[in-house]
Amino acid sequence: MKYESQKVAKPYFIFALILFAGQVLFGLIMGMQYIDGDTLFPYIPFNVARMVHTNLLIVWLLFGFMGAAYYLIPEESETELFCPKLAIVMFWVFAAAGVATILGYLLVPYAELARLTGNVIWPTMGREFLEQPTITKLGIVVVALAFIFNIGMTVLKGRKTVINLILITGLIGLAVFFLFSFYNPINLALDKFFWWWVVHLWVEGVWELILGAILAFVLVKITGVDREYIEKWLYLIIALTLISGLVGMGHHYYWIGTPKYWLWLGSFFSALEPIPFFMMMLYAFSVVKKRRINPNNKIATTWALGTATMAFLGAGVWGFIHTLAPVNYYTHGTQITAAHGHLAFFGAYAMIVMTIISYAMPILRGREEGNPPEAQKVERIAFWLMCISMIGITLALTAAGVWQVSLQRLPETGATGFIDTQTQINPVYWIRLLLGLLFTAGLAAYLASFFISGRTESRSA
Amino acid sequence: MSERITKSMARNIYFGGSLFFFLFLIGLTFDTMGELPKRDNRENITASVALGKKVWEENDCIGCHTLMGEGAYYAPELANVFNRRGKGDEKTFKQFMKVWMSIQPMDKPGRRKMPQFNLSDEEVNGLADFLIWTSRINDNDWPPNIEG
Amino acid sequence: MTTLTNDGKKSLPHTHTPGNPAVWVFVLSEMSEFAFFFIVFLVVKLLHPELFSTGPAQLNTLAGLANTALLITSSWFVANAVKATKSGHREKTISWLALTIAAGLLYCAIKYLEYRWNVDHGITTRTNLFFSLYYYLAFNHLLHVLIGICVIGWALLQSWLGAYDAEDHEGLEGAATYWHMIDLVWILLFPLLYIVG
Amino acid sequence: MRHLTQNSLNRTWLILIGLTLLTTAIAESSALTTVSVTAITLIVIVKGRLIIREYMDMKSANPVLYWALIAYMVLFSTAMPLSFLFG
Repeated sequence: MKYESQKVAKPYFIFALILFAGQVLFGLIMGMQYIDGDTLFPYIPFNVARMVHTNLLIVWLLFGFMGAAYYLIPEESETELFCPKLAIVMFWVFAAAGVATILGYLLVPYAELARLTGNVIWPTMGREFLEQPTITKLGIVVVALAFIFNIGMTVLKGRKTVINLILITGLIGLAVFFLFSFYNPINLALDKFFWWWVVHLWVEGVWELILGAILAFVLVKITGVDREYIEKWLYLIIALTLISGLVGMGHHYYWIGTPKYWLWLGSFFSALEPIPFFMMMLYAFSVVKKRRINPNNKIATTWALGTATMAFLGAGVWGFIHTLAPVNYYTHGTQITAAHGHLAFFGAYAMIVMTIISYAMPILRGREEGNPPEAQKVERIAFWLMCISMIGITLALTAAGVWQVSLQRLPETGATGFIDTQTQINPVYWIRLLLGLLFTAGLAAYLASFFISGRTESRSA
Repeated sequence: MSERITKSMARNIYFGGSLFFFLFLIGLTFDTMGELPKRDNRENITASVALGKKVWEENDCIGCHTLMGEGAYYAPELANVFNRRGKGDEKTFKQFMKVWMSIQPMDKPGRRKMPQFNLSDEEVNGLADFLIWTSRINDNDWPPNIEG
Repeated sequence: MTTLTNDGKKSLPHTHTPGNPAVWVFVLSEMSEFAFFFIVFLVVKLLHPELFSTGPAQLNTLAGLANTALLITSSWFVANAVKATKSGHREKTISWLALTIAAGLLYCAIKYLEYRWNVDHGITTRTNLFFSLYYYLAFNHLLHVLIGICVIGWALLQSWLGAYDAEDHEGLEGAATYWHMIDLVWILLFPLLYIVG
Repeated sequence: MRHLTQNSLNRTWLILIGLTLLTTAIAESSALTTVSVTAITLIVIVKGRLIIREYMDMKSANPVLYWALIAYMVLFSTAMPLSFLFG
């Protein structure tokens, strides 16, 4: 660790992983509820489980991004963090707000939570992924502002590199587009239109900047390849991300009341969206091939290459499968969407956070040379278990989706109803649940790897 | 591949490209805002529809159902439930909604369960109005059939 | 931490895989996607054998045949382009790649005529499950040809700019690999859709 | 002609076109039987193998990739006669 203040990243990473475990637990509950609707009813209805599952995902990724920023910004800027104390205070504020919100979801009925938090005054609740009470949303804004202030001041007083500029652009974009979550018109078509300005412009826009910057940082560190080369690629990748992704938002504007021209614009631009992901994979492999150093932390390289590959599969390939309007007409809102969502979020965002953790956490724990080989071995097993089972889950959900489309969407007359269709698909949901258990095993192995201390704590070159 | 592209060229592609397409998106947004009134039948939004949307949101219906294909995929699509269950007739649909909301959760072992939300008559009526209004948005003929 | 003295690759003397890992992830994921729909096709066939025994005869075999011939020929063009680059003939490479694109465009034109022919014969996406799958698979393949044309176009541009030489032409090989994948998939699709069902 | 067939790429092209025409001839000449479907399947495998070896130049490639491609062609083409027999 080059700068003392990088240490503030540690609690962020640890808490992110705890929330990740919670997310997976609720994923399993939902996997059960898909098969047996009585599971935990009425204690945890499906909508509550889903809200917890998706909100934990968003929050743990935000913790991960913040941890990543606190770790890499001082090192890139070659200066201590502007105010480490503020980072620690904000950690506790955010953690407390997050935990309180999740407990609110679980302990009181949602309508009661809305009443308690004064949703009438400024209604923003009850929209997918933005279920947080309005006061929690305000809390998120406060935390984000303090965070960006802290990071921004650090960059301003230190060295400006492409990596830290792109990271901070992504983080500012994240905060700015979140403001659309406070706009909730009664007109549903308008509501949905601007809801995507948060959701799409996050996951297919500014988050990709954050992803690109973190990946570039890790690649610089683990390969020793010339910074010029890596930064040029980073510019090209995020350029294409935004060129394709901004108007690519049109693929969400097919069926929500928006004009017909979005069918063409959305199809065309979103068909280009896999290109930056392909370039990212191309560049990750080529940078690793050119590597000039061979660090003992080998597993970090595996994570970096794995992120690029799985992001391409999940966001690129699985996105493309159903992005064109004529296809999407039949697949919109089926299990195919769920399949894409799982692989894309895991491959791009969950994995980039685990990549930076895999690189930075050993250093934060005083293991400058990376974790001992015994720990890396377990982490490698965890990597493959999680990746393979997530691909399996995606394939199972894709099969479920195709099955659903053929029964429920394609027939013009005599189509099978929703619930009957779901009942027929049940065998596939069993497979999905089993793969979910395998994923949980992978996660358990991953968490366990942090507690393995090898006999040789430090090894020299 | 990119030997001839210098870093400053790459930076210009990034700034120029993203600025251009962001402005393009803003332009499209303005155009869509102009077109939407012709398609979303906003003139029919009554106080009851607004109440319905509030009920919809404060009970997190989107956590199980989809509405115009967006939401969770656990329970049926509701943008066309007015046509599916009400056969396009408001009175039939409101009658259906009243009964349907009151009999939840249904006592069918293993079936996916909808909680009892204890809504007032006015709230159920508003919810029905909200769903009727939603079904009349011009959404390019989605979904492909009545089953949604 | 150790500094590598060589490039860290343990390559056997006589192995050479065209392209690079990223290209292969791409190609294999595309092939998996097609594989998935082949499986769907066969499962639906087992459930509805009658549709699948009568379906293929109703399609325009001539169009399928012409497109098979075109794709095989285009693969031949691409292979020649790679060969030309390996022996240092940049102009020849460019001509072969241009021919590939021309063949790809001709394929698209025939597809267009075929779809019109289908409409005239009352075959649409929702006629029955066989035709739904035929349209999905054939349309998906058409999309890949369009992507392939862009990929080859890019390789042509790179070639024209002088990015490849006899030793270093990984990008061209990657593009060629992608194009051949399109051909391979069609070789399976042709009998599956137009002949056997 | 002699010049044409000396080049392995050209020779492969001629064989592939010939096999394609043969497939169509088998299909058009009579109703499909198990024998003709099996013949078509074998032709598909031969065509796939030729493209993989000659055009993709996979002869000296990573054997895992090479065999994965071959297996792909064999697997999905043999599904045809199997589903024809049992379908």
